[in-house]
Amino acid sequence: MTTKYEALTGAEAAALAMKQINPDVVAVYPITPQTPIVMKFSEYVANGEVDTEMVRVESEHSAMSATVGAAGAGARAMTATAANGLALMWEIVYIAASTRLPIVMGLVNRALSGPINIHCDHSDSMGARDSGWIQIYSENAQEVYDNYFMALRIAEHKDVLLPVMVCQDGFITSHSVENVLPLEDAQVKKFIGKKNFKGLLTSEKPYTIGPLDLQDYYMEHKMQQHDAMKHVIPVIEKIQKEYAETFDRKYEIIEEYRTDDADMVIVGMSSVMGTVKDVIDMMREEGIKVGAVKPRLFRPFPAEKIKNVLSKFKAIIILDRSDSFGSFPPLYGEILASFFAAEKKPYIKSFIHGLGGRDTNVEMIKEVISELQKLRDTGESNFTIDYLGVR
Amino acid sequence: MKNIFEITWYGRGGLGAKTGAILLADAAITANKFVQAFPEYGPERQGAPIKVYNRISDDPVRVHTAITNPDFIIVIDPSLIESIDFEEELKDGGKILINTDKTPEEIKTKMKLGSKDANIYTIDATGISIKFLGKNIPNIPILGAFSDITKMIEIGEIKKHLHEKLITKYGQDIIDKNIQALEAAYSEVKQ
Amino acid sequence: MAVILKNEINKQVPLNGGHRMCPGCPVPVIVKQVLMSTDHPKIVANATGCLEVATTIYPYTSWNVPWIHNAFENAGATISGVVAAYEAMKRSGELPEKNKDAKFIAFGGDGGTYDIGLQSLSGALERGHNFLYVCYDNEGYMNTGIQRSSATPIGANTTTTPVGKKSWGKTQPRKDLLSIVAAHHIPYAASVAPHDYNDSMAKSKKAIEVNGPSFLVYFSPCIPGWKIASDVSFELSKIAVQTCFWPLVEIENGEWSLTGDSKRIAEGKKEKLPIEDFLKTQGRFKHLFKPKLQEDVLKIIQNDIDKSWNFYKKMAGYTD
Amino acid sequence: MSKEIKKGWKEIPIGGLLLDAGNSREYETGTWRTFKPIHNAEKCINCYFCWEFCPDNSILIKDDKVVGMNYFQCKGCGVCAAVCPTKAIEMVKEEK
Repeated sequence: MTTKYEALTGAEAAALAMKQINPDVVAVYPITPQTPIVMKFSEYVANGEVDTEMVRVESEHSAMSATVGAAGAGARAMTATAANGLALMWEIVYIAASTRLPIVMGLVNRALSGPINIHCDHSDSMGARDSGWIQIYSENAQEVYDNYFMALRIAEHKDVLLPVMVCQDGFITSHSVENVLPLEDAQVKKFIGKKNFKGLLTSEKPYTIGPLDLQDYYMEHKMQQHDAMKHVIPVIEKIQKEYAETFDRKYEIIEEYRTDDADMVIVGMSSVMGTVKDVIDMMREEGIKVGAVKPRLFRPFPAEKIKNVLSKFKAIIILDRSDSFGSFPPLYGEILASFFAAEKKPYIKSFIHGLGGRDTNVEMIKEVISELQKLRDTGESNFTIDYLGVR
Repeated sequence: MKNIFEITWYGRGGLGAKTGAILLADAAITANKFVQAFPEYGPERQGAPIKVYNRISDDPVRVHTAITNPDFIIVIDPSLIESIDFEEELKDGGKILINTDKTPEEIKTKMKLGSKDANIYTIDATGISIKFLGKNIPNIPILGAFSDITKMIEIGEIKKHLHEKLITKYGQDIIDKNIQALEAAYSEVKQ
Repeated sequence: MAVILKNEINKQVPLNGGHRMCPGCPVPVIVKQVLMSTDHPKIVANATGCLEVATTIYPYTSWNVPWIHNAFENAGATISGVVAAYEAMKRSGELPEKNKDAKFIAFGGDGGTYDIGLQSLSGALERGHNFLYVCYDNEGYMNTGIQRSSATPIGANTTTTPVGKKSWGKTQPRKDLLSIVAAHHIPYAASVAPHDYNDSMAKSKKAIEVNGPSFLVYFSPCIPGWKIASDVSFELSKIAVQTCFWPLVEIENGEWSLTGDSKRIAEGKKEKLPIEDFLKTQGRFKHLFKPKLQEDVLKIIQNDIDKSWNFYKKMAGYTD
Repeated sequence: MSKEIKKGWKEIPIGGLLLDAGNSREYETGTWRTFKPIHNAEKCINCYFCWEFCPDNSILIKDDKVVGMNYFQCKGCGVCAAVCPTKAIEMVKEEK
């Protein structure tokens, strides 16, 4: 294994992972801040470093449509998008999942208009949370890179056969150069293996893909999707374990940070959790027993695990990078639901942060921790939702 | 986070600040450091003032926020000098490196420093660049000056990195010229 | 090239019976003409619409060829992905031998082609994928209940352009999709009428076998949408050509020509019938004749037909 | 209409995939008919126009001869009779 770090942005890490996967087909349309993935991958194609048939489509709708066509025909097919691009492909995002095509899509999280904004939040992927895709969230460029390979294995697993979104934070991760430790091409090839799903349009007998499915069978097909999602968590655990054993890189579905003796934690996803970890280290020096919990998987939601992890604490604050107007922010809402049947419930509070790329800085996280202490001690703000850093 | 060295570059869009920050990050990685390099993105086009950031540390860098109080400010385009609030921005005791043919004393009067205790350095990166490379690419001389001032990254590491980075794309001649520019800058920093 | 039906009857048809298309709908015949025009293995993508809905009601399929439906507006993009997959798998040596010679055909109605799917079609044509796109043009959104499309002819009564005290139906002429497609400078495009199976199958064969994207727009009467009897589609197809409502056009590498009866009319060997002969056959134009003859509207429609006919004649080199 | 036994979610392929090409041959659309085509072999010249234009693939051919209709699927549209040059197909009212 290489031990040499490279300076890569999250987008470059994604493109490098795609190059090493060497997919049969990539159909993609550029959108900020996903563009550097497309540009870098185009370079790989231009230089003959991949065997990929690249389809430079005329819209995201066609990107996902062509990806579905390619995957249906039996190709390892990938795409990437962000925000409004994901919104434009929305209809086909559902079709990809319900047709059970193991597509891997890079999603560079960006605020979904309007007003138009090109910076990070999770409103795009959270809107697609019920589309039937698996969603993995990455904290930094290294995680982005590693997640791609695991995502491919998860998507193509015979018990799963569902598409996967590998999410990274727009600009914050996608455009930030960080240390990334790449794997050798041969190692990647060996880990991802040969595709084990059938080419439905190259089969011995002609198949019909995507028929009209009415009242008499539609629910049976939905039940199959429902059931497939139940297999995902054990499959991910197995693949993460294999990844750790093969490459000495350990990933958990729910990552805990300094929780051993903590009585309160911050829960959140993606890049903000790096900042949270640093602030926790600072607070620890002041004797404040705070920790962090980072779900890497949002769909399927690891409800049982999250309940088990979080029920150890007296108070928890959930950081959501998107709102669900008129209801509970997504991560907060899922965690509330996970606790419904629990006997022991911590005090819980929600902060919505970082919308449209608003910098969630160290001072804000300190404020969250101070709120957390109050919550732990008094329970006063239990079940409240606030915006962090809004004027 | 205490051990992270933070840098803010001031430049103009399309004129090298971003490339400079990435080069610095690259070189720092060659020197076994952990890094970040990221621009502050807006819709601006070529020529607009921009900020680019670097973090350099011996430990993995986890924080993902903008840099508001850097240890080090690099001004790659001297025409921006009067618009930067050094007093507000710079960490106490921090350092400022300016691409100019003037001395720190000469340029200090134009800078908004207030009561800030700052160490100011200048380097004629543009002049050096034109002399050795034939065009205005001030990044390489800036890196040489940065190495000289901070001693964080040995000039030898930068040379090694430049060699690795440029050899396939540009060949030995270009590398030699870049290294000459780097070395010239290393010895021409004014304080 | 005449098609000898005796050679066709023992071949497997691409589309079985037992589908739920309306009685007398010509679309299954169109599919048959296109797919039986060549012996290559064929892969089909289908836009949402009557054909897709009625031939694949789970758990039944009428298709004897590999077939994929994705959505309404994306048959062009879907087939692009399929073609790309085949190209990649051909290179990687993964493609089964029997599929190496496969041809790719997308079917869509006028809704999925003229309107909501035009961008996807245009993208696929511009990218130059090797496939044939067939639009069965029944001149309206028939699958959703006979709403107007940009292919609906001027004067037609539809559920979104209903005839009323102040309305004589759709007031805009049909979009000239063939010219739009031709502007992509693809190697082959043509308009087809299914009654003339010799012409249809010859064009289909050329379109499928040409290297690069190709396009066919098929005249396709809709029994309920046009308010016609279930047995008249092919007779109507003939009249449509003879009135120059539906000129038979062929565009090969930028060279425009007329075929079949259209060619005969242009060359003065056959009479061009008045548009009333076409309009009178269909309930969707009934209001133009009853309760009173709307001569002014008929004049507008005839002018429109003449304009388009003159355009095609000019493009085919019959006039300057 | 034929009664089919509907399968459960564990028994059908995932993704809505249909594996049995052309199985609509088993689906009866003959019940749609109000008129029924009757083939008269004596008048028939075996031009196969009926075969070419039948939208329901319901013209039966044996040894290159039209021998009648597949009434299990024929919807009675009358196209075969309309395109027949020798009037060898007659549409009669369906009696059930």
